[in-house]
Amino acid sequence: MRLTCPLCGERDRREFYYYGAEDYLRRPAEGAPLAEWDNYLHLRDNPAGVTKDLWYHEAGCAQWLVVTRNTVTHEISGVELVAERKA
Amino acid sequence: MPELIAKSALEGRSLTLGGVTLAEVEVGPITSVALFPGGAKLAAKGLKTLGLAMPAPNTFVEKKGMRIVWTGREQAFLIGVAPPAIEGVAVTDQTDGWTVLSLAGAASVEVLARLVPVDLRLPVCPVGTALRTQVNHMNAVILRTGDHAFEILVFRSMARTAWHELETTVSMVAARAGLKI
Amino acid sequence: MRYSGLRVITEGLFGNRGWTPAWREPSPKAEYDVVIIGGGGHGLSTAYYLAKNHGITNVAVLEKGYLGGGNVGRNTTIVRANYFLPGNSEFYSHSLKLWEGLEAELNYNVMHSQRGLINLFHSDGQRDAFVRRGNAMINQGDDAILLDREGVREHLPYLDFGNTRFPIYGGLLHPRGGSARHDAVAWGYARGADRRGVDLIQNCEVTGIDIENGVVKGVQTTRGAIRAKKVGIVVAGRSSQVAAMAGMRLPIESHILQAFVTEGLKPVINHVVSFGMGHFYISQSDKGGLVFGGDLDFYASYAARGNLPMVEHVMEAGMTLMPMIGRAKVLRSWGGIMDMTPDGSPIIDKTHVEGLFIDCGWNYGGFKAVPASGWCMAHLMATGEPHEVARKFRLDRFATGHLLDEEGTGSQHNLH
Amino acid sequence: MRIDGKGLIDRTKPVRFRFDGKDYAGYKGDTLASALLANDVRLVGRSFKYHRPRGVLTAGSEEPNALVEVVGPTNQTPNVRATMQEVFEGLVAQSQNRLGSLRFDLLAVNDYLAPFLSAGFYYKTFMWPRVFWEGLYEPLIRRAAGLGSLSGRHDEGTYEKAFAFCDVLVIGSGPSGLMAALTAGRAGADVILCEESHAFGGRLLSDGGVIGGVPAGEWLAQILAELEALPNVRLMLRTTVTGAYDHGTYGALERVGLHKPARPNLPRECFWRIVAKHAVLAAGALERPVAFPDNDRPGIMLASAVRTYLNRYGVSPGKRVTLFANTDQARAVARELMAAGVTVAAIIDPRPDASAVEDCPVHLGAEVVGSWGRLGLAGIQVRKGGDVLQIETDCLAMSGGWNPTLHLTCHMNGRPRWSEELAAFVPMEGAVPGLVAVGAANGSMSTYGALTTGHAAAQKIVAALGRKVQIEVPQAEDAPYAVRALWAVEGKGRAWLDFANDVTTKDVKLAAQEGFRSVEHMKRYTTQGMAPDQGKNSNVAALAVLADATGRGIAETGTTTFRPPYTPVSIAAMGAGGRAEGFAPQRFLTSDQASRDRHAPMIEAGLWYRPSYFPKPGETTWREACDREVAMVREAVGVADVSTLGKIDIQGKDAGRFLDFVYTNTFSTLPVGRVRYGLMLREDGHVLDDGTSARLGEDHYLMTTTTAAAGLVMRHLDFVHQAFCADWQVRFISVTESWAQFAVAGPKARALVQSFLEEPVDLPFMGVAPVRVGGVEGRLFRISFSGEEGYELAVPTRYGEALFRDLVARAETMGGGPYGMEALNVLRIEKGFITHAEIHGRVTAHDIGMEKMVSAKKDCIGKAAATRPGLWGPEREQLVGLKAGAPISAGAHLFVPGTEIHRETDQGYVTSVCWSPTLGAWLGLGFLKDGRARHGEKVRLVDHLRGLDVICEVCSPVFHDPEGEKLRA
Repeated sequence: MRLTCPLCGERDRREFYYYGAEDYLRRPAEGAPLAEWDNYLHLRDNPAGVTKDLWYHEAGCAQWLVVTRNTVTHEISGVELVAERKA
Repeated sequence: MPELIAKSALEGRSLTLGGVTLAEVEVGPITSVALFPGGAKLAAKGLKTLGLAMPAPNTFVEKKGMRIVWTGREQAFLIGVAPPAIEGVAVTDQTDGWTVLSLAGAASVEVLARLVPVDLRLPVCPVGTALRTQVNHMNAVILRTGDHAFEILVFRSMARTAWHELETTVSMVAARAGLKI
Repeated sequence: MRYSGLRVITEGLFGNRGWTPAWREPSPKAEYDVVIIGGGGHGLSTAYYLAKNHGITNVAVLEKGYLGGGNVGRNTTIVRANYFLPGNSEFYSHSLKLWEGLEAELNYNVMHSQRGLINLFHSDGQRDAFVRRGNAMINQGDDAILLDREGVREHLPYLDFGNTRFPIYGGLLHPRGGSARHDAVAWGYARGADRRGVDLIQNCEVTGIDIENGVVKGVQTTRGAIRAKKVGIVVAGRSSQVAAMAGMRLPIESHILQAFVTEGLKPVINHVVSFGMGHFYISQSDKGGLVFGGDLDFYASYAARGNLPMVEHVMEAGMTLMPMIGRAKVLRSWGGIMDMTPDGSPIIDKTHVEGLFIDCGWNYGGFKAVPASGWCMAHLMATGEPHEVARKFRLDRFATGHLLDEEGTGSQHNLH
Repeated sequence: MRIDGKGLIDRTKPVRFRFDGKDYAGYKGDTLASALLANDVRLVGRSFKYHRPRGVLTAGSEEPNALVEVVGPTNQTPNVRATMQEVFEGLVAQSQNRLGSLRFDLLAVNDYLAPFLSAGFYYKTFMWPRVFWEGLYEPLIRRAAGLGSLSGRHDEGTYEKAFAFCDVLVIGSGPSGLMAALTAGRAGADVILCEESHAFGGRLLSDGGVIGGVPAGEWLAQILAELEALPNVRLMLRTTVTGAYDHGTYGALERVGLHKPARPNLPRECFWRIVAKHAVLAAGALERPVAFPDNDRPGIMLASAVRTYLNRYGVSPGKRVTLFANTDQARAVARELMAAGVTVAAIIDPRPDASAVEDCPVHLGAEVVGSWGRLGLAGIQVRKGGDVLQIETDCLAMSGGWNPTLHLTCHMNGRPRWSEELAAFVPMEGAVPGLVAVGAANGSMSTYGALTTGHAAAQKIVAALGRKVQIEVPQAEDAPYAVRALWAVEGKGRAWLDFANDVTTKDVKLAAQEGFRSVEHMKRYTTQGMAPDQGKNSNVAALAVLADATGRGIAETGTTTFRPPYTPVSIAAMGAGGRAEGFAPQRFLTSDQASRDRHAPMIEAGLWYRPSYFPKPGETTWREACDREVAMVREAVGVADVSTLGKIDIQGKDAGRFLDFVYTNTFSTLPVGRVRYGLMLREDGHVLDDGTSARLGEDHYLMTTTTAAAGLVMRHLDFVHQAFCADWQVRFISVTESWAQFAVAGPKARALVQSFLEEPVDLPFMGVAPVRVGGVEGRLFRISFSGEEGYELAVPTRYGEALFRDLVARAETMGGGPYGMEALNVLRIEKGFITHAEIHGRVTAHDIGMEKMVSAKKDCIGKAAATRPGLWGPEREQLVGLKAGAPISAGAHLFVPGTEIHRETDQGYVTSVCWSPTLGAWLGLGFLKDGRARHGEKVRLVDHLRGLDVICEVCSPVFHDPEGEKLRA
């Protein structure tokens, strides 16, 4: 499996760490009800198809990436830096 | 209090086998220069005093024995020179954090191809390439310094493992070369 | 038809012509008391115990492919009861007891073999954690024995005790742990359920769940609508998709777990062995193949196949722990789709829809749970109350913080 | 027998080898199979279940029968295909899976019990009495099952792994592969051509023919010479592409040294990870056996294999050969045998309308319905019309048509498509992105078809790469491939489908009869296709028999899928480098040698090696050394290397704000020159890590993490920064490796430290200052993990060893010395400091009594989720101290004295214990339900595993100097 890091280029999957769905980027505001935190931390769409998830180029540039990826075919259609993502 | 004696991780070890030379080398100071948001202009000014600029991703630039090596987003290692006064950046000394190994010789690409999961073909990875990647299970910064020459930065505490793995690989590649004869 | 050694001999003498189908191939009826979605191990055992324990036999199991085609047919067949958190302990303990009588219960040889499971540890800290676990197992009424390095050597003389990266300090032996023949478990429950009147309907995919005013009414399938008073979702690997048909978003992320089997070899590994530092575990099947695996591939996937980095990691772990297996050749690798929950423990619970129940989130521990999962799911569906050994497997425990996190790795689905 | 004048073996290089204790001669270029056949050895193995005598069936890696053990000087390799193992001087091999000799295998009795050992019989029996399963039946089954043996000794062989990258990976070097490689190579693309065998050419080596007007061999030599000369083409011999993975990654196994006697450092095998933009599957096709009764005797082989042995190895597997085949192509072998002077007794062709014109008897519309011969074929029964003929023959060449070698196209879950025309499955286009099948692998069965499809596919790839090439496809044989499906021949007796797993047509029919009608059920019930050949020889025929038995077509019945690897790959090759210490990097402290010089046992801690204790002469147990080191710290001074702790340098105007966000407590208010203990939570509210952070300057902090969590914390900080505050003025970088840091603790710590400083510094407790030590810029922290007055002195790593040696030497003059991990642990338990034994991932700030450290004034990671009701209240187990007069243990559980011991009465557990020489008692840290409210109570500590049952007193976890007077002294 190969991922194209926007900075380092195409790299082997072994250089990356996987976190989970991009839901983790939408941190509830301070004081949000616990149900929102449950949504944020635990509940997932978990689609069999295109999803966006978070990878960390741990053995590379140490950037977190949002990867648009198909969970059935593993096709990757986009990779974006978390730090420079468009909202 | 006597002067403290400095010691490198591998005490300057070197090895030549099968047309490849592996050696621990001394590269002088290593300084991390990381831009703060909006700091690019100030940083450029500071680096200019050395005649250097922030390098493009995956590259390093060498000038008068100094190198500036891309190591991450808006981050570089300044190698071989004390850092100048520079604003707009976080400056962190990294000199002691790394052991630098030089690998040179005709079979050097073959050796690295056994440990590094990155395409090292010359057109893809020309001289002047800086890779943040791994040497087997260790994080590393790899500089392509020549068609058949590399410098490899690994964490100092792992220098012995890096040496061991490179040495083993060099000997396997040499044994294969013997097979062909 | 009752199976026995005598039967095998008499049938053998007459050309094996007398064997009858292990189960019927019925067409779906228009209505059932209970519909179980999913003909895997858990779905089949749920149906079996609904019939056996609760006398509910007007039941259909709907399977989109073939019976036992999910994770029950693609796992590394380990059976154990070595959990330490209350909530898990009693459940897996109950499951192991069911395993111990399963052949007689099902009149089917599932080849459950209690050859002993050894979890190796490699530091004082790991030893203490395993001692805590072992004591919990004994407190629960199960068995555990602490082995020192020499004790491990007696059982597993082939490990690398000299030159390994992580020295072997000792192991926790679970004598009643072992393995079983995975397909046979599915087939045994299927045959047992069928004999009690349950309709096992293969090639029947559920495409919708009918809900009216918060009450379940039945399901839509590729073979037509089927009405049901109660519906159980038992589709580990596809839980999120099926639950979404009822408007639910589950605390689950699907991940691949690869496993490997080698060519057949004469007996060389007689236990189930688990490496504490490298996510590597291994046993040898009765056919002689070394069956082993490691960690998840770690990225969410429904592809049922893995990639090389984890393959290599598992092989490297094998080589550092027991280099005598180096010349065994991997014959086949495969991947199962795991329902990973944020605490690594499963869910057997009611849902917000009346009459709709869910059994999911088995992470990669579902195989050994097959008997108790069916037992408890059947109890829940029949009585409306959770079974006492499964009462902590609540769907809302993540929201409330009543977690069952054996690994202690927190709310990241792929870390359990 | 060897045939003069034929074959590509090197007759000038004879090779001696040994099989089952007997010496034989072969030639360089022979495989073990060809050399044995040349020596008229037909019996080479025993079957899996019935222990039937078996001989060579094929000439390739798909061989199901001729599996042997190769015995090396130090170890043996089981299940080696004799058809792939090249002979070399001194090769020793032996047959396997037998009880007794190969000729008199006692387990052959199983063959007589066959009626009772039909598919799935074991599910129906061995159930009574229950204890007999594990005691008797299973051990018997296990001993009888399996194939070859591992020695049980460590594999000390050399193995390697490597990466390769290319534009085009060509898999197979037959005509289609060569043409593809040549086309792409001439166009200038980077090409890797992998060939599984020990010579390039594929079927050209066996079938000969004419290409472009010259003999195929000549054409092959020309093409190879050109490819070898192209710098952009890499030829990889003895390399099997074993798996197709995501995004153009392929696994491949190269047999580097298996054809030679072992040499130092020479890898036996290399496992390649090849990344290719495009791949061409030119793996050819595999011939199929026909299932007729007793079709498994030694001497019955695939027709293509007979042809390979004849033309490539100069061997005729028999003296009186018969052919049973349903294609015109298969006739060639009979003609070539006759041309070589071998008698062909008969051709049996089931097609009534095929040609009868050959130089030997031809039986059209006929089928082989049986065979005889005890340990090898002696004759066959042929049914023709209503008659049954008996034909004496010692080698039957059979062919039931061909299956494209499409396995790799299935590795990403793609299912092949059934072709009625070819009576075979063909690859589904696009099943593996970037991989295209050509030649016979895609159903183009003629040589010309192979050349043109190989060329066309490569042309497309060349264009996609933006290159151009003009190349002419040479003329070659282009006969149409006419096949009429022939899967099984009805007759009396068992007809084998899966030779390797002993699955017959009866087993498949029985499966269907018992309701195992899905192809997956059939496979799993009969074990068809699960043997070492992965069903290469049997899948399609078994499927056809199942389709027939269930009244469905083959297309409707579907197929099982092929999974990686294509051919079995050794664990050692894929795990190369993992052996021994290679599994994970080793991290060494600068004090490592100095500690070893003092005979300190080194223990592994988060990849680092740290000294356990420093034994003194006369000390016989670790406890003696540990007790002494503890007392030394409490009474004088101790020195310990603490460089393993993670150190993160954090800078920027928002550095304090950032720390406030990741720690529960506040750091933005910390004065410059001061240090503060910080608690870090995961976002789910549980403790992630703890440590101290120092404020070195207005915008400059240094964070410390625990050794184990250093990487985890870095990743966490990167996430929080990049995800939530990328625009803040903050940057951080690990400096763990940059500093060697030593703890100096004890009443004389100050004196020791000051004696090292060029200028004295008066540091308050939790202070930090830059210092100069021995001519070097360093840092001094006044922090303590022991409860004594403590300092940590840090210098750039290169000076670490020197400073450690000097500190220890001077400490010793003050009645102190070095202390190791054991003493460090005792000291911290006495003081109630926690480690990851306590913060094990399931505890909250509340559980460890630090809820007050969660600032109410600000948000921080984990704050919200920690308020979930399940994470609060008296039901939670809380950190307590435990004191006992007798030995206690970590991992023990806690109970109320007088209650029964079981899960429901369990009150908690112990995480850390020590004998405290300071307090003269056994101390423990643990978690107890509502523990903080229970100080002063007695609890019963039970450790079943270690046989401990001790009453302890519950107390505060801080045993030593609870007021902290010593720290602040």
